[in-house]
Amino acid sequence: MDLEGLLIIGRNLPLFLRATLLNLGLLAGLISLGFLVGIPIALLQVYGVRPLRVLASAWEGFFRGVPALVLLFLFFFGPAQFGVQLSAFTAAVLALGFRSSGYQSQIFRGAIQSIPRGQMLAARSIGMSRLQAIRWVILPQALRLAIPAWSNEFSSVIKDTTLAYAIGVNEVLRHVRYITDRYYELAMPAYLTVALIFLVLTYGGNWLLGRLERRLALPGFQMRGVETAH
Amino acid sequence: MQCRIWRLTAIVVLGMVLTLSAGSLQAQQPTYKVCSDIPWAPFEMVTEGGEFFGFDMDVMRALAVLGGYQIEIQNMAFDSIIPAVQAGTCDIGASGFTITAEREQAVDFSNPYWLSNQAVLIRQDSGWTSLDQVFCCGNRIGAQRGTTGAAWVEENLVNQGVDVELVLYETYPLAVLDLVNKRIDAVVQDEPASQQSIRAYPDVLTIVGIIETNEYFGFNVAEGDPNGLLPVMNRGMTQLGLQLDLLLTEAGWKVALQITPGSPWDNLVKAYFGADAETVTAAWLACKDGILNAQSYDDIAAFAQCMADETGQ
Amino acid sequence: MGNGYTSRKGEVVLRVEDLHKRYGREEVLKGVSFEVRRGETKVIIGPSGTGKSTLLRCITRLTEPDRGRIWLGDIEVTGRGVDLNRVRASIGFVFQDFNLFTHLTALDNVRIGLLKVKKLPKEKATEIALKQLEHVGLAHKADAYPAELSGGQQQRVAIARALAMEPKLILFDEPTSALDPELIGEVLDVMVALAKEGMTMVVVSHEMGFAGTVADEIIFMEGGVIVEQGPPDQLFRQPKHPRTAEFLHKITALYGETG
Amino acid sequence: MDKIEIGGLVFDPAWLPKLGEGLVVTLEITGLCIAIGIVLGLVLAILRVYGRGPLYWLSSLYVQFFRGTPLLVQLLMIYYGLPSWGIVLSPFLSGVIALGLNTAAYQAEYFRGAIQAIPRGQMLAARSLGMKRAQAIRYIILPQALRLVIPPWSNELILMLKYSSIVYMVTVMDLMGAAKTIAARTFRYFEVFILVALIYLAIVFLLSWLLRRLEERVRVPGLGIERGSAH
Repeated sequence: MDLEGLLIIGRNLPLFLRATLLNLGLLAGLISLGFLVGIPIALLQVYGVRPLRVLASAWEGFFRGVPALVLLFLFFFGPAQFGVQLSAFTAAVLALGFRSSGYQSQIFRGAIQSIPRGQMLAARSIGMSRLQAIRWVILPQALRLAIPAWSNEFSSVIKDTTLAYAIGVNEVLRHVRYITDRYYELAMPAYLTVALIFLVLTYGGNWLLGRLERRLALPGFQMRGVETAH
Repeated sequence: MQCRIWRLTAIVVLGMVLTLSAGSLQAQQPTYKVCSDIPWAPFEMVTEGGEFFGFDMDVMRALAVLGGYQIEIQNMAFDSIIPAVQAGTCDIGASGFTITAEREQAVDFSNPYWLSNQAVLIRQDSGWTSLDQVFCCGNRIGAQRGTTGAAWVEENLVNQGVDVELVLYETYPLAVLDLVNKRIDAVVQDEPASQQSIRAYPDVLTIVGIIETNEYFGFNVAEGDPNGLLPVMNRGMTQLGLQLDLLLTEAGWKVALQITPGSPWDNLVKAYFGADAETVTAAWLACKDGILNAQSYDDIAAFAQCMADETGQ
Repeated sequence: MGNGYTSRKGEVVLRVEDLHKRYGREEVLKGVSFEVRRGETKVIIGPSGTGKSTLLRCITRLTEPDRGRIWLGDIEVTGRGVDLNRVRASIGFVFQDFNLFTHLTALDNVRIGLLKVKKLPKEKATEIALKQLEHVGLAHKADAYPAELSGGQQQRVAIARALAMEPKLILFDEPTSALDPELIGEVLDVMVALAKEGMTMVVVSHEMGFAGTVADEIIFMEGGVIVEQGPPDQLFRQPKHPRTAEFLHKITALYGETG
Repeated sequence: MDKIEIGGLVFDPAWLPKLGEGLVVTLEITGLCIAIGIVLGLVLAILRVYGRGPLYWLSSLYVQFFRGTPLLVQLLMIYYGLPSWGIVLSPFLSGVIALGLNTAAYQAEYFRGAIQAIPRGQMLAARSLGMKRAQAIRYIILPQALRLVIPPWSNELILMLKYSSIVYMVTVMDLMGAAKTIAARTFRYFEVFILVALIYLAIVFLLSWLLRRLEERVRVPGLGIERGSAH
């Protein structure tokens, strides 16, 4: 790559970053959705009655067993066939968000199950209802325990936002195409730039989560990492 | 301390609500979503600043002015557009769509606005001079998934036992790039786009032959035209200078596209199909205020004139 | 047989000269020298953290000494170009925490060194391994994995593993201190038997009873130096150094009567 | 053959041969990339645990890069980026290499974790028998680490099976490519992708089951593979 190529990439950097904002918006949407759905799924799996437990496990099994791309296409094209309109962005939030809920529920389930049984017993013994015990004793501990594994999930889904490219969300990879269409020889530097942006996002995000973990840390309280996807 | 983690949860939820509700701001004039797979010069193009233009896009803008509605251009994968139009996610599909029987079953088309054939692009260094040399010998032929080019190769070559391999791309520019990179031996693509590809790689690519498919391009909307857009668009196209004639030929009735000389349509065609991408881009950047702020036919005409002048046509 | 049978002593098998080792700012060994003769059993005692384990590891250079020289017979272990792996193969090492290879059965644990280091054919290696397992009374556990053995059994397999290599001497690093009290006996029995058979041994241990009955000589180490050494009778009954006396007093209070 | 209609959804048996061919390609790519991943991942892990100086830094840099950037970007880089440096790889090979290089970085971390989970005493004991460092790694550390690594590794294999679907973007006719091609012709997107989802699910469950059996077969008492978290 010559100087001119470097200049072109430099000129496009602000646009790359702007397009990356869409990836970040997608990330915010999908990880929140995954969180909001993942927690109840995890609770149902641990505390639910049998039919609910089976249902929750089926949910997790489906969304973890199907490739993200298939989910994206299902959510983008599927509702259309039933007359429901979803923008590509919303479809991506739903598809990747539900997928993440599968992974997040696994993380939270592991965390909940690693809380010693005595905690529940003690909470019940002072007269808390089951729900109260979960709300005030189990979850506050489990969520803290889950942070490291959750950071893994975070760095995994932030990279997977690029998959939304496949259903035409105008995220950063689609923007690269604008450049390569014009300057085909700049494909490598353009993709490397995107790679760099993601390196910063992934490791920056992990660093922030590490700080969060330390801020929320309680004495004598650590989690042996729960493995998750990437 | 107990509260902190819940407050965080609340923030996360709020973030999500904001994300999902963003972009649902309303406008007074009806706004229709125009979906297109960008870039595919010269029909769909994009400036370095990320602004969409190209023949289809400017025609769409002009038709909106004439029809009294707003448009919002949505860039998406080509093969997603028709399903999106079906679903109502997009109101108009404008991406160099050939009107085919298969597509007619899924969506409704406007009047045809362009007559195209398929061109067979090859590298100059292959030294081929006829289509027979291209369509044989296990050669790899590239085309975009879901296009008439791809369908033609499949039906007329692959299914007929001709020894070629069809390689499907998500978008034509990438197929052309792979032709340049020597991963494939030919690309079957609509003629105007192929001309544009040659302008981009004048020393590398050439057109070895034209397959007369006589395809008509049309804009499409959901079946039954729920917004009543088709008559508005058809009327607008006539206003811009495109007339349709029915001709009786040996093969039967045939639609002929007649362009009024000097009309905005004429000028746009000259500008977009007569110059290379770089010149067109520069011209559009010079003229763009004309179309982006257009209020009337005259504004559109002025813009089209500007494009023709700037591209030196 | 027992202590005092000096007639058994042969030529010098191991000689350690002025060994120094420092971890960061802390000097763990401050010039340690001693000799071990063929057939001799030396027991090293002393408070924890005085470099006893480090000393053993330095002998086979599992830990690299900073200064000093070590001879195994007429091979200088600390010399240039010495084949360390051959040296190690000829010095048995028994660890405090056994370090049996978790993924291998008892038999395979004993056999693997014969196969991979000595490159013996499989039948020969199996024969030796089984013999050594029998030697420590565990032939019937040949197919058990370490996790299926008690601590005492694990340590006996570890001893068999060391023996199988036909070592010139065996170094024992607190071989019983990770064991439950009721399991210590079986390991000590094996070690006593070994000593009687004339195996050359250097043992770091807190087992004063064992030291008293088996050792030809006891070395008392403290603060990275050898404070005093001598036959058990002399060291236990008339220690020359007040620190030795003090240590023996404490350890007696803790573990009961010494030999 | 007749089309099958279920609750308003129309499935065409004629799709199946094409999807079947695609599935074979998907399995080939997954298998090959996992193989690359094991070999390269092991080397990287050993370098990261036992390596010094530039070898350590390079292997770490590799792992950080491939774990920190999207797989799709890596694939596009190899397919569309490398030609500008004069390297033109076939679509299939690009897919295998991109997925292989990526999974190698993740597998390296699993292997590294497993190697480091083996108590130091194992190495010490092996060396005390006179084994060379390489011998100790080969005969003592790796056999244990490889068993420890099976659960995360199973996860990785299944992830790769699913992620392999991105290769359709570089013209490979895998299961996904076949599905997209059929859908683009028939506009039966939902039906095609439901079918494809079920195929992937079936393979995923089959693979999980096989891997669990493998895990039980090579299980050694006391080598901690009681899974902490199911997958």
